[in-house]
Amino acid sequence: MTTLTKTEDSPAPTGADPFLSVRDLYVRFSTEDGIVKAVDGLSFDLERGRTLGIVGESGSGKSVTNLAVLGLHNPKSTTISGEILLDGQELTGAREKTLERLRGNKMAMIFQDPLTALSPYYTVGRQIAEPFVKHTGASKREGRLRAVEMLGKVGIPQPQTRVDDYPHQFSGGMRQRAMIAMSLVCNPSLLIADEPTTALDVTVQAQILDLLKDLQQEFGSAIILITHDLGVVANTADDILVMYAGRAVERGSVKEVLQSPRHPYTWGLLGSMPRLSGDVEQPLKPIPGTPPSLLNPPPGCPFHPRCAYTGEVGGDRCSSERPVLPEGRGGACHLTAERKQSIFIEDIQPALG
Amino acid sequence: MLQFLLRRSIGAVVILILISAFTFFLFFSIPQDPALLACGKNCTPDAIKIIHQNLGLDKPVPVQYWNFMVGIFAGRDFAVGHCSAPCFGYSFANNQPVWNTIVDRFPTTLSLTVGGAFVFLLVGLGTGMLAAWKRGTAVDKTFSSVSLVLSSMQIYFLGPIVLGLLVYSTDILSSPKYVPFTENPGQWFVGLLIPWIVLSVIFTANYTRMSRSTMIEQLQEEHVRTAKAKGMSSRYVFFRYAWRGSLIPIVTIFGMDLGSLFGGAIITEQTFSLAGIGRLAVESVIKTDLPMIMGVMLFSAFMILLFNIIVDAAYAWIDPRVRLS
Amino acid sequence: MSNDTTTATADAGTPLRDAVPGTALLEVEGLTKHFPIYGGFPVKRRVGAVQAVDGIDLAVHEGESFGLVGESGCGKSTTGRLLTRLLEPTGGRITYNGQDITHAGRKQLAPIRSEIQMIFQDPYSSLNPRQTVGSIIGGPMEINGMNPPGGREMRVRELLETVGLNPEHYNRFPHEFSGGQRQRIGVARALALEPKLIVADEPVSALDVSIQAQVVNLLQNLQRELGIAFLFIAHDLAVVRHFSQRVAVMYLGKIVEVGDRDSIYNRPRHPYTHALLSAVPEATVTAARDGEGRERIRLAGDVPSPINPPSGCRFRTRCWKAQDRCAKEEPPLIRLGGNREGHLTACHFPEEPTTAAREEDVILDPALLAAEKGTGAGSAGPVGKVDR
Amino acid sequence: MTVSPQPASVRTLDTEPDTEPVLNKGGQGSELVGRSPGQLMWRRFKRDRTGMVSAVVVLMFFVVGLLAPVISWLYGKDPYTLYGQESLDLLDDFSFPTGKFGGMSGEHWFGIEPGLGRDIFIQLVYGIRNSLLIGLAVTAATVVTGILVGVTAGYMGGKTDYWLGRLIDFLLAFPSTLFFVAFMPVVVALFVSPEDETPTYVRVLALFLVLWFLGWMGLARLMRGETLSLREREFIEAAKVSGAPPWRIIRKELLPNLVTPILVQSTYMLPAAVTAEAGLSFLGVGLLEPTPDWGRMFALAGKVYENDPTYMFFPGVAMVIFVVCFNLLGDSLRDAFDPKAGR
Amino acid sequence: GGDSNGGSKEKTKSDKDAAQQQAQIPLGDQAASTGPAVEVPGATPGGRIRVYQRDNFDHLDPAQIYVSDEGLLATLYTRQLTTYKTDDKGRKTLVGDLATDSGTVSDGGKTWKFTLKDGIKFEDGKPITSADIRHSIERMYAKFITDGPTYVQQWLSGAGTEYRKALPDGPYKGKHLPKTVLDTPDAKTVVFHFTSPQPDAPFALAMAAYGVVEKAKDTKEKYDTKPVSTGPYRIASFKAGKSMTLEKNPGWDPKTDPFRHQYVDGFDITFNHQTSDSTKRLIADNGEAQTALSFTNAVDPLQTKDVLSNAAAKKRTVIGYQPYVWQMNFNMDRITDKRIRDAITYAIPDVQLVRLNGGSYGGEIAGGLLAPTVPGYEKGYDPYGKIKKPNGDLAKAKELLKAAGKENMKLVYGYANTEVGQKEAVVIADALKKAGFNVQKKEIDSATWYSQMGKVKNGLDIYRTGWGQDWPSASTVIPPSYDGTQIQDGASNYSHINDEHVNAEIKRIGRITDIKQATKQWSKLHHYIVEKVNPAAPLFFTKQFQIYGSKIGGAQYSDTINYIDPTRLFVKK
Ligand SMILES: Nc1ncnc2c1ncn2[C@@H]1O[C@H](COP(=O)(O)OP(=O)(O)OP(=O)(O)O)[C@@H](O)[C@H]1O
Ligand SMILES: Nc1ncnc2c1ncn2[C@@H]1O[C@H](COP(=O)(O)OP(=O)(O)OP(=O)(O)O)[C@@H](O)[C@H]1O
Ligand SMILES: [Mg+2]
Ligand SMILES: [Mg+2]
Repeated sequence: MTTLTKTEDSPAPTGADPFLSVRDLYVRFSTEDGIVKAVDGLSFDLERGRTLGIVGESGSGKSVTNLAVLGLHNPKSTTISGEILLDGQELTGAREKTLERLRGNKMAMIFQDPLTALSPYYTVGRQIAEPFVKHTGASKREGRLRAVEMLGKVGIPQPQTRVDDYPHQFSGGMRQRAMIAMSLVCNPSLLIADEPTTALDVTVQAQILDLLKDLQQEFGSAIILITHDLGVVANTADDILVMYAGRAVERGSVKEVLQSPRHPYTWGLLGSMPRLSGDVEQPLKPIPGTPPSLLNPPPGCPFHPRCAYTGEVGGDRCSSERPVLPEGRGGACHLTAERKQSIFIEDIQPALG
Repeated sequence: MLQFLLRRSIGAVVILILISAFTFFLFFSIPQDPALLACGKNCTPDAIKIIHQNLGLDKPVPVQYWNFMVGIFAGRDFAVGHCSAPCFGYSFANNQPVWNTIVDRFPTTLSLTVGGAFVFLLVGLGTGMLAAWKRGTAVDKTFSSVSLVLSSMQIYFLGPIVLGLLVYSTDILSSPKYVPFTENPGQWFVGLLIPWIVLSVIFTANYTRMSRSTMIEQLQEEHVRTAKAKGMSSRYVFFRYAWRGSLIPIVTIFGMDLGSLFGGAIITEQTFSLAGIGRLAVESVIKTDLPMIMGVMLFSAFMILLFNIIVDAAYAWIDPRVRLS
Repeated sequence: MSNDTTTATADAGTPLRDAVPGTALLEVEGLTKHFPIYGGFPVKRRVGAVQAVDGIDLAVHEGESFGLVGESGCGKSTTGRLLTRLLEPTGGRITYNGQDITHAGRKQLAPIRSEIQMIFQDPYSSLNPRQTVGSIIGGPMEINGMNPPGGREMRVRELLETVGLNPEHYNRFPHEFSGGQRQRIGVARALALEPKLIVADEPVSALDVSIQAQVVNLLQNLQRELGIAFLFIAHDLAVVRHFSQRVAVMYLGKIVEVGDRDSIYNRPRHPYTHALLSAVPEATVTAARDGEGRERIRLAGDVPSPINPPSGCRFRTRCWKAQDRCAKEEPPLIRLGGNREGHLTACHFPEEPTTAAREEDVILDPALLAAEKGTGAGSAGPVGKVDR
Repeated sequence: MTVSPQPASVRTLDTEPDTEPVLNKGGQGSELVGRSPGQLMWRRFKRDRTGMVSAVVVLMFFVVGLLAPVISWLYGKDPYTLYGQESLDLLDDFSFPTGKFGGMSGEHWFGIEPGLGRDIFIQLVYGIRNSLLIGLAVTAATVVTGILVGVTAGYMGGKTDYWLGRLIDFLLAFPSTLFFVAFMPVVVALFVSPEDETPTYVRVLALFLVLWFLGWMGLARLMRGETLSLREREFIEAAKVSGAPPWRIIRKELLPNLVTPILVQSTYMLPAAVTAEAGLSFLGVGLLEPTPDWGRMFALAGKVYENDPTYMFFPGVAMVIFVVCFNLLGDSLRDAFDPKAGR
Repeated sequence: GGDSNGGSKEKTKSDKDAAQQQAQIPLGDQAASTGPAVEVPGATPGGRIRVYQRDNFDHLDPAQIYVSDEGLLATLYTRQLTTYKTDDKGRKTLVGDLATDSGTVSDGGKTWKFTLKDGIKFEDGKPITSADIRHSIERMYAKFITDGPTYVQQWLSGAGTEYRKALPDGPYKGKHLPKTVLDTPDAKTVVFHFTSPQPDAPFALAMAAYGVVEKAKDTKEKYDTKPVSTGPYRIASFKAGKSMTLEKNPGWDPKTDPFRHQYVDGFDITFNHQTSDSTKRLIADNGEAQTALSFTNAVDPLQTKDVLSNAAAKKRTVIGYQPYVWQMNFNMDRITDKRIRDAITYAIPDVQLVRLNGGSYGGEIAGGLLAPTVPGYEKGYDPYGKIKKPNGDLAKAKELLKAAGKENMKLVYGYANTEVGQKEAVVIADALKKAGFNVQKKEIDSATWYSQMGKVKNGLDIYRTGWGQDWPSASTVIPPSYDGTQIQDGASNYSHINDEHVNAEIKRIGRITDIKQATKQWSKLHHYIVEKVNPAAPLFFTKQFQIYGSKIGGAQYSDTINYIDPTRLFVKK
């Protein structure tokens, strides 16, 4: 049942291949100032019906990864290497036509800001129907009916009339619902939600997350949920991938990662989150320093300039040797597993309350 | 929508009235006596006096202005006869009713502009979009640089050269002239071909540059990316999503250009000896023919305002956000 | 200009938790702000108003941190900007230190300008990209003619150090800093005038959690060490809880509940407060997954338009307890029976003062309702309520 | 906790950086001086070859304009002497240059002018000088007015904004070319009593006034928009909260942020002003003989190109180069200021 | 010499033309006045002609016509009592047009009687009667007639504007001139009773302004845009400033007309063709330009060279003198010292002006103030050495200025703000500066140039004018230009010369009824004016150099119309 089919000692895939498999993904942008290594050797797998939460601070390469899956980067300024297998089909070098057939059909995306992500010039209904008409060859009328159906499904009241509205006539929550309807219109097997609730209020965020969960149950899609809010992941995802500076630093199931995190960055994240139930007397435990520049990431472990435990690793391993993230459950850190456990239990957990 | 149009029209009328007042009073601040124009060889003080009476110039300027305005809305009686609304009076220079002269000249300007605009809009948008589509390639660079050089040309420079090359020395095309479309569509077309070409060469470049840069801007919009993420083909995304967004700035400029061209393509008409509104304007200025200047000025301003309103209405058509707010 | 330091009244260094100090630094009564809307034909005229803030009362005491939470568009920022007099109030009274500043002009405000400062939400737009850090922080001193001993530059460097930046950054430009660092510059600017009250409008919402924690800690230290009072505006309830001793919950231009931290978070009475608290996603597996301990309330739709707010109780359109009375009568903000002193609620039918496991989930969202029904998660019940 | 101001750029994908780039570089010792956005722009601009070349060419035009008297002195000719009339064999009976290539010679580098027989080279130099000076003055005045009106409208808002907006609408409705043609004589007449000679400076002033009067609205609109959006930026509120008077806010907070669009806009406006001036001269309401004028040369060129194609060449090519380079410069500036606004 | 570059052949030809132009014109008898006109060799009927015109015809009402291009058009659609006719040898005769002959004089030259021909009709077929002639004269007294000559009116009813008082409302309110002034004893007879002897009356009545207007169709002000035709063509459509088409007038009977033809079916006139444009089109001779010409546009001075270097084009040109002398008027109220006037006269480089106007094809340096077309003109008359020293005599000018003690004196020079005007001003100012004047140039609107020059207080020192004869007699040049009793606003004594001797002579010669004798006397007076008074520096005589399309036949310069004669034109098949 677990997504992360590969265990530390058996790297070869077992049983059914994962639905989405990303291997050694590198994404680099050439810019005026130099080359941005936005994604730096990322690998993960995802099975049907599961939700993978990708967390990490701003600029850690979450969106870039997922745009790479959809093949939406500008090929002129982007270099992508590695492997992206969707249901066994290689996507990295795929022709544009192939990708067009997959996008919106087998894989779909929900963007962060539903106002700018929806075209202001066309009705919501038309925008929803478009991929349906294109991918299923349905007529315009059928497309419209489908749009009404989808709007109803995502809980827009009176979908028959609202289908002819323009996005700006919708409220923020409704727009995000429309986005969701649009992405689900072809029953995609893979749904990537890039911070679907960041722009929304807490009450609306809760609605949307519930909706996503319910729809996943209905459609059985695999979902990648990108967010920087651990709380959102905790509520929604099955597995977690923590990213830092374009790399995955930890992965595991939600329970594993939240209950016994294995990377100092994850500890930092947990420690800096204020909680409704935490002790208010206890100050928050922020991660010191600032995120690194991706133009010139720190050598070795990218987290080492901000890490409090580099001293516990012998020599300058942290700043020279890149720690590997083991397949399956684990964290990319030079600390030994025991040491990590003891630090977490002694230093970190108490502060979390 | 109706309300919007009404409100804008009222605003336009107010502006027109202000412009007319401005023009009228500014004109009268020149020490030049308009009567001299109608006076000819025996310009004795008596003759001037008679002309002043004939033209109504003996009345105080505000009264003259009032009469003028009344004439526009209600018509006016002149020695020559009744002039029904809209009456802009009679030319000082040749006693023709101003309004008729304008109505008579307008088809030339209209044909010149419509034809030219058709060419430069089509070619400009075409090349601009192609350049945006092929961004960074040789095609893009060629279009961009050629359009830059062309746009730095001036009609009065390019016009004679084109005429010399295509008409006088090689006889490929015929000399510019205006034949009404209703009279002979073929000759209408042939006669205006050169002005169209020259006019559009200069304008096209502008549109190429504009549509290219707005297209590129639009292609970076997030909703365009969404459309791609839906699996829509690049072509579809380009022509439906990006293009729609790039329309607004283009329509704005196009409206402004059309408005001012309809109000008289002065330099083009001058260069090609076409008797349109622009020539009329220059002639009447040279002759200090006040009623004609007033008429042309108001007509041109009207055209500009009309196209302003049309552009605003077009915004509503293009962008539902405008339509519904 | 009074140079009294606030530490005189509040013990320096001691946390002012749950404090209800006697002296109110800033008092607000019936504060109202309506933004007019123009339209009509043929002449444009006033056709209505956005009732962004509609009669709120609050008091901020010396040295305390007063939190203001609520959903987007409920008027939090407007309140903040009214208090700093960036906006002209439509009605009500603002008293600062006993002085009525409701309609004071720029000149009249000059002496107290330095005492009320502001920190802004967006670290990118709150710093002028064309000024150096030195002139950004030194500017307010220059405007107010402050000449600290050792010179302004000295003071700026000190302030940079205070907020945890390198004093050598004096000559740098904002674009050379990260979001968190910029926010610190904003804090230093607010501190430059040695204010007694800082209105912080979502100072950490735009920051990453890790950076957010740094800034929250910084502010907290400042509050404790310098005894500065804060009006802390945020939509993140967890952050507010962490930072503020007293909290007010706003809904559609009105304060619906106000009280000390403990009362609001542990014993909320207003249904809206309940709903808000229940919607906060918690990063604990147990809480999230097993559905234990926390109630689950899902409101339908968004906050109604402030142009045409619902009659009576403004929350009634989304409230599962709403009755006829709610539409007719506006509930006053009062202390309900069983509430602590200072805990005021505006509700005709308040909830039980507990956030522990409820008997039922409240689900008002039709889509969720449909989904729940479809997947068999709940059986049919009266609309708005689903029996568990 | 410092960020390196300018991350060293990485050339190849494989090179692992061997320096520690991010932290505490120069943390101690020498004072850290940041790069202002202006400096960054300049660095970006310097890398743009087209932009640099255009800038040099544009600069050369200015130098030529400024140094016209010096050039005239070095060249030994002045723009007013009628060389073709002084020695009658330079022009034929129809006033065309007798020599080949429009009379080009070591004596008259670009040949001599058909008609009056002046020296084309020095005419062009002075023509450029006059056109540029007028263009520059018009641009400066337009920009100042545009800023003044735009910023006032944007910053004050409310009634002021409304009425300034209506003023702009009103002026925009004026048919501009027609207005120029119609009112150049009026403006001249306003300044000169009919008994006196119209000094050239009055014509220049009139040209200036007319071009300025209908030239500033576009920039004002732009400035208004920019100001409106800047006004929403929180640093303006921050200044207000610290009690800054409006004038200070405009001067210290708004204007420095408007420099970019102003600069870019001015580079587009200057050639427009120069060509507008030339157009007016073509229509006969610009500068009069014998004041050297680029536009009039242009217009004459169009008339005599069959008999004297050389004459068209120099003013025409100079004008095309000038306008092209200015536009390219504007594009480059815009790119340097705003790297995202793609070319 | 200045014209050394010009083709000598053309020059001699135009000299001959001038000689013809200045010859005394005999008055034709009834035989000479009967139609039809002599056929033009090779002429065939049919076809239409395209006409490129620069300026609109602002007046079509004959009574308002005083300028030459409108005058030219008028020959096509209106007829007067008399007109000029040219025989095959180029000899001109004044003949009856509507009248059977050139008029019968009696009462010592005071009374002129004209009898109308039979068969003359208006456009609408109504016969032209003496009542129409009477009406045509009387309507010129009405206030709306502000342009046009006033000779006949003044001869009948008083000088200046005095005449208007005789009939303030014209004939429109039922009043008429008394029989003692203008008599129409029957439908065919018109008798003019002038207040003094007027030997030139038949010439004056040949002016287009005295064309006949049908009483029943007189629309007063509106007539100016829609006149009724009596000539071979009528106006089919007229769009002011844009186009005009002429078509055959069915009411015109060739048998009654001694000089007009009706070969082409019509003319299509378009306006707005600058001379550069019309010249280019006609040189190129493509398409419709083959059957085109311009009535009045000369060859553009900048393209004279093109025409001459193109053999085919050169064949299609005509050239002739126009009746003007361009002169630089001195404002004698302001420049009272003759030495200064002489200095200016010497300083002006005439040849440069000629060059700017198309070289020897645009003009010829003038030595005196009478044009070659005026009887009394003397070839080679050159008191100031302008022909000998065409580039001016700066030394002499400086010397004279020094003698007058006015070195560096301020000189306000008014010039017409046209393209050529600006260039001429540059040349003149340059020369005058070199001669030691402080020249203040003042550009003046060219459309109202003469009206502004006509003001007594025009504020200028020197300004260029050209006065053309109204008919070939010095009496239409010297009195209007140099009569000191006529100094008032609007009068044509632009120099404000007020010399007693001149005034007296003008009065004396004006009374001489023998035209030949008068011519001699005018010539003498001309010498006196130029040499003793010098009110204006002679600049140059203008020539009209025109080009026409290759399929146009019958193009011939007319020295009465001063352009190509439009009535002779036909389209070659
Ligand atoms: N087209 C691009 N060209 C150059 N750099 C880019 C481009 N797109 C992204 N980047 C850079 O890549 C890095 C990763 O960006 P990404 O958008 O994936 O971050 P993220 O984790 O999604 O952050 P956020 O939480 O803010 O959305 C950033 O440093 C960003 O600046
Ligand atoms: N200048 C203004 N003119 C008109 N309406 C305004 C103005 N400023 C704010 N409003 C309206 O007032 C209401 C309250 O706005 P406010 O910014 O105070 O909300 P908020 O609680 O701060 O929201 P957020 O969490 O999104 O910042 C909103 O509906 C907003 O649209
Ligand atoms: Mg992202
Ligand atoms: Mg806010």
